[in-house]
Amino acid sequence: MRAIVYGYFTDELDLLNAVKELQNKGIRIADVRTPFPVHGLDAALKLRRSHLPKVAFVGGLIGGTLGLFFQVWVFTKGWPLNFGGKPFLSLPSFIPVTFELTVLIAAFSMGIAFLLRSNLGPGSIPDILDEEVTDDHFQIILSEKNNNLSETELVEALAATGALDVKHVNAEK
Amino acid sequence: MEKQNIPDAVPFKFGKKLKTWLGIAAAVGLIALLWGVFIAQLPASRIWANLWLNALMFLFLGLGALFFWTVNTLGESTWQINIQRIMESMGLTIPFAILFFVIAFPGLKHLFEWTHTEHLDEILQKKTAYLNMPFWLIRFVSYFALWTFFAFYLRKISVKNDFEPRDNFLKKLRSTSGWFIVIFAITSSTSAWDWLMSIDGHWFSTLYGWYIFSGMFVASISVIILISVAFKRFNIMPNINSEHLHDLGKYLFGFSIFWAYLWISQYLLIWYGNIPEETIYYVERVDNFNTLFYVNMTVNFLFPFLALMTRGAKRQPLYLSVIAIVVLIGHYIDLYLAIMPGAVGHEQAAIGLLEIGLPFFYLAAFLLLFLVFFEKAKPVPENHPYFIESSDYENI
Amino acid sequence: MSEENKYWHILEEFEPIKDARLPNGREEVVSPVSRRNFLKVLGLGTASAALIASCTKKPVEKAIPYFIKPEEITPGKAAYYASSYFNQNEFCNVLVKVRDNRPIKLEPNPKSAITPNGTSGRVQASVLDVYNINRFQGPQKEGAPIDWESADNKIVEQLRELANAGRPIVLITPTIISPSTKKLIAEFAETFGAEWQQYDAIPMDGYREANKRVFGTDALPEYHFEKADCIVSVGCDFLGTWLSPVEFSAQYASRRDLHKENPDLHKHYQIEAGMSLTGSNADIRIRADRSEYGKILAYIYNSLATQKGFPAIASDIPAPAVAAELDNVVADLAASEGNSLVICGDNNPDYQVIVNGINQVLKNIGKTVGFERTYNHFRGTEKWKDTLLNAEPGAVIVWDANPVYNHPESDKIKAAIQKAPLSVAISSLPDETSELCHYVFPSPGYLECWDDAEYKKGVVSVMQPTLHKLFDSRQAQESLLKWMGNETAWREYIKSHWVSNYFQLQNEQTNTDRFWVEILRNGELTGKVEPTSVSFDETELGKAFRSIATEKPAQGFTIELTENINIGTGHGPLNPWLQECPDPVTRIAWDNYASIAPSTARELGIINGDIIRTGNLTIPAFVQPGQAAKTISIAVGYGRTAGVPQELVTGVNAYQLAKLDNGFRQFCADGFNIEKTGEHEDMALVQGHQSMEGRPIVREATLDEWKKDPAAGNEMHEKVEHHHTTLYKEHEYKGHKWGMAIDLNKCTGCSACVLACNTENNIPVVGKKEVKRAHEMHWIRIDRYYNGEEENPEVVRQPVMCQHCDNAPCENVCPVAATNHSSEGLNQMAYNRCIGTRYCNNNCPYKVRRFNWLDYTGSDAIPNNRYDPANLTLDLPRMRHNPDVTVRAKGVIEKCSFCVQRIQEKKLTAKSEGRPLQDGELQPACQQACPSDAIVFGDLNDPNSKVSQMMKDPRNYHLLEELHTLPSVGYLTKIRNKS
Amino acid sequence: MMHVSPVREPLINGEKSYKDITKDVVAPVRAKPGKLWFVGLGISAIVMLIGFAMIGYTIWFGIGTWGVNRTIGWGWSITNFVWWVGIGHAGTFISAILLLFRQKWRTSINRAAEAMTIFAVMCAGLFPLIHMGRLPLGFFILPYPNTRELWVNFNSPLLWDVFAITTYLLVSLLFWYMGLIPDLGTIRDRMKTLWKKKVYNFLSFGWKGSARHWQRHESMSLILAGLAAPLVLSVHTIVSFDFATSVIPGWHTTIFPPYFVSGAIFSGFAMVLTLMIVTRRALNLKEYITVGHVESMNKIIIATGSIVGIAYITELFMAWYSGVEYERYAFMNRALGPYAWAYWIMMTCNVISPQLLWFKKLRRNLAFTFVLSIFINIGMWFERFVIVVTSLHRDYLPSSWAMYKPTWVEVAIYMGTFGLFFTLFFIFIRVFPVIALAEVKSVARSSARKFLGKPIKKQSSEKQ
Repeated sequence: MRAIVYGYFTDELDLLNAVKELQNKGIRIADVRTPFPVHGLDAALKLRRSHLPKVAFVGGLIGGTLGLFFQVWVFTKGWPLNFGGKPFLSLPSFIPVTFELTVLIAAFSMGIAFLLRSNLGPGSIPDILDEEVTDDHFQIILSEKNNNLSETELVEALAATGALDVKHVNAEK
Repeated sequence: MEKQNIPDAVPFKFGKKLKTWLGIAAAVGLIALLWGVFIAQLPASRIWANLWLNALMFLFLGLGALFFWTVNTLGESTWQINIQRIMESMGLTIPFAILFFVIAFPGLKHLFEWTHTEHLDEILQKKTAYLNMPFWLIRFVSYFALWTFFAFYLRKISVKNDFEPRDNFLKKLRSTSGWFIVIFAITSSTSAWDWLMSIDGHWFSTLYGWYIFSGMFVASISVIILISVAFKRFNIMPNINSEHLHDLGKYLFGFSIFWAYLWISQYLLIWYGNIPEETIYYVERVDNFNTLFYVNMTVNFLFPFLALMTRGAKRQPLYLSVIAIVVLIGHYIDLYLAIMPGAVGHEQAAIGLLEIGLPFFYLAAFLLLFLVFFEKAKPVPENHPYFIESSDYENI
Repeated sequence: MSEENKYWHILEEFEPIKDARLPNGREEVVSPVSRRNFLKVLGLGTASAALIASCTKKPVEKAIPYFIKPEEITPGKAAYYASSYFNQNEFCNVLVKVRDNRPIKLEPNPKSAITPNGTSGRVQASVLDVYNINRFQGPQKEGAPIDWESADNKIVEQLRELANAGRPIVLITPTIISPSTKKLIAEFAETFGAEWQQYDAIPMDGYREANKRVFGTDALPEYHFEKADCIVSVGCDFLGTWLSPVEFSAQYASRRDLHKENPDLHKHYQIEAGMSLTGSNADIRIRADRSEYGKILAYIYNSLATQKGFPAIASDIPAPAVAAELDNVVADLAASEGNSLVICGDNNPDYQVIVNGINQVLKNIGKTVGFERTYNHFRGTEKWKDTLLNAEPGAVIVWDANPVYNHPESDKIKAAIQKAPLSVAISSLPDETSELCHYVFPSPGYLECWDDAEYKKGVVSVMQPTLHKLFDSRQAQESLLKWMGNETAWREYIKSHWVSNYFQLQNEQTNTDRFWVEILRNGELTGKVEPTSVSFDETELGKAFRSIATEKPAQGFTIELTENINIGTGHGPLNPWLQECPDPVTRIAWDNYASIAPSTARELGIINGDIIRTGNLTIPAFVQPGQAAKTISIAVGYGRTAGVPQELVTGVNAYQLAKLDNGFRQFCADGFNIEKTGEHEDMALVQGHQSMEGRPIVREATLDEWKKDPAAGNEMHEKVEHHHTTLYKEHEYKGHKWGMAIDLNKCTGCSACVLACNTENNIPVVGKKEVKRAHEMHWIRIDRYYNGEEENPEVVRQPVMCQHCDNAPCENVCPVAATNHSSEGLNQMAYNRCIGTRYCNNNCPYKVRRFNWLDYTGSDAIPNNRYDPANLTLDLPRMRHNPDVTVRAKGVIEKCSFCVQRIQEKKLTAKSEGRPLQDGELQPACQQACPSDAIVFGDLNDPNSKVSQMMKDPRNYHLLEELHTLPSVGYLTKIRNKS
Repeated sequence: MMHVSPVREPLINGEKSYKDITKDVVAPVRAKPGKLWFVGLGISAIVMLIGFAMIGYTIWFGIGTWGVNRTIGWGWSITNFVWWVGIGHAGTFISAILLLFRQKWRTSINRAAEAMTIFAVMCAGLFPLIHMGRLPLGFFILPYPNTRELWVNFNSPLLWDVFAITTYLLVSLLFWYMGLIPDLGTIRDRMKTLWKKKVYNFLSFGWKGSARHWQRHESMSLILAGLAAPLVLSVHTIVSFDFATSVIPGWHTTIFPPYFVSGAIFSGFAMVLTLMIVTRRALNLKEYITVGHVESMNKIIIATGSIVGIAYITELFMAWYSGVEYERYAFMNRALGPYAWAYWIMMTCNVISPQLLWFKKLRRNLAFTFVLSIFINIGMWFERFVIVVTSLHRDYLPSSWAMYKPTWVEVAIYMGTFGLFFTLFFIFIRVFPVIALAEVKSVARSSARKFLGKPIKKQSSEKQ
């Protein structure tokens, strides 16, 4: 039974200040929810850069390589056919398909990785604390779990940053 | 961000030491040329072709920079404003290219088969309405007149704003840039036909002008990168930050891909059609300039593509400048491949002292002129309305 | 049976087929023909089961294999029977290719003395006639079915009554060249006191008359084009429709075979009004109005006579421009005295007299004009209708003739036949005449018949049935025998006639039965003949000149009636293949039209397809370059309506414009004007653009140029070969590498190849509407271009089929790999794999690929979508399909395969016999049919093959070779003799 | 916050707070559709059904129901294909390439443009399918293992097309949908009824606006943009290969790839303008899609239009310069032959008319822009028609020259794709947010004419 404390701001500048303030106090922030990606928030929260580009790179590499090798195999080993006198290994012809497969696999591996990593997807039920987060609330969520402070201390700390409507709930799990 | 927070650029002084270095570089080039002419007694066509090649390369650096500046101006982009004066000054070297072209004029007969009007074959005869000396010269003069005009006029608008900012500054800059782009869009292609494609007089490719343009653009970006990195390193322009390099890196990356895209578009279509009147161009290069043919692709596409893929690579000055140097050499090779097979032929073409040494002369000349012009104005256009935006942004 | 001939089976040897196999399994009969009967005879072989299985409805419930295999049927293997084709001006000795008891293709009989090289297009198409669903299904009386016996009884009874009553009995036939039949008819005539009249739709009685006058014999001489150095033809379409075109094409081509050993060409002048096929092949074509022919002949005669020291005869002089050109003609003729040939295509005996005079002056008689093996056809005269029209005949028996349709006095004839108490039509197809007759006796097609023929004197040939009769029909001869009460089988009748008349002509066989078998195997026998002796009557010349002098000057426009090479005198319309095959000159299919000169068209503001009225015809106009200004040319043979299904009714009947002149039917008349109706209808024109646009498509040179440089006109070839570069190496072809060479100098454009290809490759007929939309399906087409001024252009032709390019732009782009290159250099199509993107078609620079736009063949899975205006997908016509060639479904691309099925077949044969394939053994259908030997196919990897030799000829080039498509087809430049 | 120069034109007109933005954009989704919408949807659906019926007719009876023939194997079908694909280039160009170039004005239009892209590509994709003679066997085009071990021909540009169009459609869909997720979350939270909430939650993949998700989302968007940018180029490049790889004069020319791409963007932007000018009015989004946006798009139109113009002239010149008679003839024939009217319509609409946009007044005139955008798409349609038909109808051998005229079946199918397109678009504007909410909000502070920040209340803490 860990308590969760949250409050919101209606302006992202306030949010950024609050984040800094809380961090200066050594309070760990469980999550920040915003209606749009707030510029500078990643840095303020000291989030590590995402690994998604690497996933895309690997996906693209796999897609491209398999695509190319499949074509090469088909034309040289699978069933080499003479098309209009073109060489069996007609590499320039393989460029488009290789490219498309690279992009396709890269994009989708990254998209899927994004959903998996963020635990998003069809049927995913989010723990929404404030519906206005998708409108104009910039919400900070603090958790007892990763802070040594008590619930009230957290509430106070959050309220001190100017957060509105600071509430707390006891998370069931 | 406020203007005060941007590190001030120090007005540049063209020092003696630098001049000496440039002098030495020029001397190396001259010696290579003299060696080639008198000592090695290289075939005339090879000498002329090299002069032609270097003149083009010299022109391309300035022309590409001018294009870069104007196109960014039109796109209302702002990041480049910090390094705008570099591009402006590069653009001002354009008229001096005339000199280098004219030096090579006596060798035109060696370069262009169509100048041999006394025995033109059937196909070249069909082209005489376009490929004839008087018209060619008229075009030559017009290109330079137009480019020079715009380079100097735009520079004038830009510099004037440093002293007497006007409300209509942006409007004027943009509309002039617009006119330049229109003219450039046409002349970049036609000049490429005139000066490069007509070397292989029988051959034709509709894409050729754009292909040459893309190579020129990439070469020019490399030089901008190199100068930016150097100016930052020597504290001439401390206002250049890694965001600017990142963007320049992206341009280098993106347009290397674009160049490769055009290269492959042209090659693939000709390879696919396999019609002799077209393939002859590539057959000559694949058969007789085999190594360079593949080096070209590797150095100009594969290398920058792989080296610049990561974010870090684009932000690291030293790393970026190494890539820029390689790509610059790469585009020299690209141009070499465009000229030599047709003008010199594989029997006589080679890469020797001349080819390696001569560019130093042109490079020195280019830098000298560039620095002279750069010295003449403030290193950054402080009164540009978007100036602050240019320093206050971030690449995601 | 001798070893060498073992493929030429003879039905005779194995008769009768045991009716041993016949299940009751089949219940459903789809077509109007009883297929059950057909198959009963055929036997239910596995091959035919496969055939039936391909039909939309599956009638076979149980397929039962032969348990006694008939010896002459090897499933999957064709048998060949020697036979002959004869119709009007077309005679060919043929081999009938029979698969599973179905004749499917006609091929030239190489043993023939007359037509060993090839056939005409009409012969190729005739195989379809057998499977014509419109044929009479059984005997009829006044439109109602009747059985043979009662019909026979009634007729014999009536004939006897009429004979006793002294009413004339007339038997009208076209010219009959069958010696046995002639004998039979004579007997018949004697029995019933009947009168036999021969009638030709387009007669040549004027020729016979002239020969009788001048030479004292009415024989039609043989013409030796192969011996003529200079041919002057005045309006005579000898390569297309005149007298014996297949034979003449071969002779003509033999003098156009230009190579080092044969460095000379003949020189062919054509003087004509309308652009004929022959005219379009001429070295020099002189345009002259039809009404000038007489003056022209007179002028030539007089000029020659003067030169050769004969008296000139006063005559009018043709137009000065023409006369100037004629002087060259005369000079050339004079120079090749004895080796020249002058002919005229007009049935006017006066003209022919002058022609004879010219040939006499040129000492051609006995040389290029021979009286040894004279022609037996064209016996018809205008006398045929004397009794019919004037003597109130009691009985009229019309056998295969259709005067109601094709005689200008159609109305009178109609009335006369209707008036006769007894009229009998013996015909296989309904026509305008049979419509009027009381009785209709269906006769079988020639592939179902026994018959013989003596086309040229002393050359006798046989016809034998290659399938059992499809319908309840009976040969006319059998009817005659029956009526005469003669119980002899007609086959026996022929055999005995042969044994008694021709057995002694040969000395190889001593046994008469062996002799007969041997005859059936070879199809032809050539006996020795003595030349007819000829005299020369000069006085006739004078008469002729005087007669010409009385000709009134032509008023208004002259209409000349021509014969279309495919449609002929009117048999064609019922054959959709022939209808769809475009005219080689105008390239219009499915229609006749009035050809008018460009200048006339401009004057009157007429464009192609404008409907005009001339005489009493309402007909679309066609602007024909080279047409004489005052002459309108219209083809006869169209406008057949009686018994013709609506879809096949095309054009208008122009026979009514023929005129009778001194008892001779003339196919031209003057005094017409042209009236615009304001209507317009596009014709099925397959080639809309007439000029090569200066492109090196057909390359040509003159003989003089060629003599100086054998690569004359073909300079580009060497240049292109020299500049060939490639970004990838060419594939290597080990083993065979097939190629084709086409000699443009020999190709006359007769279209036999087109029709042969049609037959061989099961090419669908799409109908006029589709042809108009450029949806025609022919795999080979004969392009025709005009050069020079429109008033009298030079014509070049080029047969174009898939070029089987080694660097084929079409193969590259097929996404599903449905078309690719075989290891023997064939550009092959996998129809099953094709999804019909038509990308290949777009990319083909030769535009030789064809797409199945609609369900032309009935072979796709979707019901109720068939588009088959010619009804060729009904079960009966489908029997004609070549089972070796896939019938293509809707949505599939198809094209020339170099007859890959033939390649495979011959390769297999050679392999099973353990020998290499011989050069020339393997012939695609087009080459085989070509009477001029213009097409040569073979192995390019064999340096000695004829095709390799031709490819090395400096005249050889490839079409669009500058594209580096590396075609496997080569063309040899056309060389014109203009010296 | 990044600095934005005050001289820049605001991207959002009016005084807006974040809440206003949400309200404005979500309004069409929440509101009951009006009569006009039903009429529009109804007409579109009927036209679509007629089109589908004609497709059925074509499949049943064969391609012979069209006007194509032995010489011109591709007529309207491929013309329409290329045209629709071209239109389908704007969306991804806007969201990918303009993102890379940091053009902020893209945020107001990228969502709708992307949707339009996807619908256009769907319309486009129909044509290569139905132009097949044997559509039921169309799956042959996929390299699937089969008993004959026969694969596909990787040399064929049509096969490349299969890969390119599929990839483009899928990646565009991915890009679009990934961008939609947060906005669908917004809609979910604005919905009152439970089932709607559930549906939108399902659609939004359970979006909750977490900073980490936003960070990954942004990172992904950037990389997707990086992938989509060359993809956009590649798609029309490969479409151009359909023509340029052949040897047919007028088709085989190296400039095709970049010229097609540029033409595609040209026509795509025109279509975006056509739609946006109407949509902004119908959905009351004038303050988000401003005249400034229209002007920016007009600038792209003039740039791409001029590139296309230069390409036309280059082609024309090079045809002459090549000295190849076939090339020369092909272009002479375009300009002066029987289809010259099509060529001059193309020239007028594509090259001459956009030049009017050099005038700022016209660039900012909505009525003019609307008319021009339609002109441009007419011109671009004719460009493809000219390429497909006039090149084929007179190629190498004059004997095979022919003319082409579409049948009513082809016309109806083309109209049917409009029906499909608008049906989807009508549904789209009522179901999904037409403007990328989150993205607009992220630039609102810096680029709105006047941004209304809520006053910050001090220390209010209520316990639950």
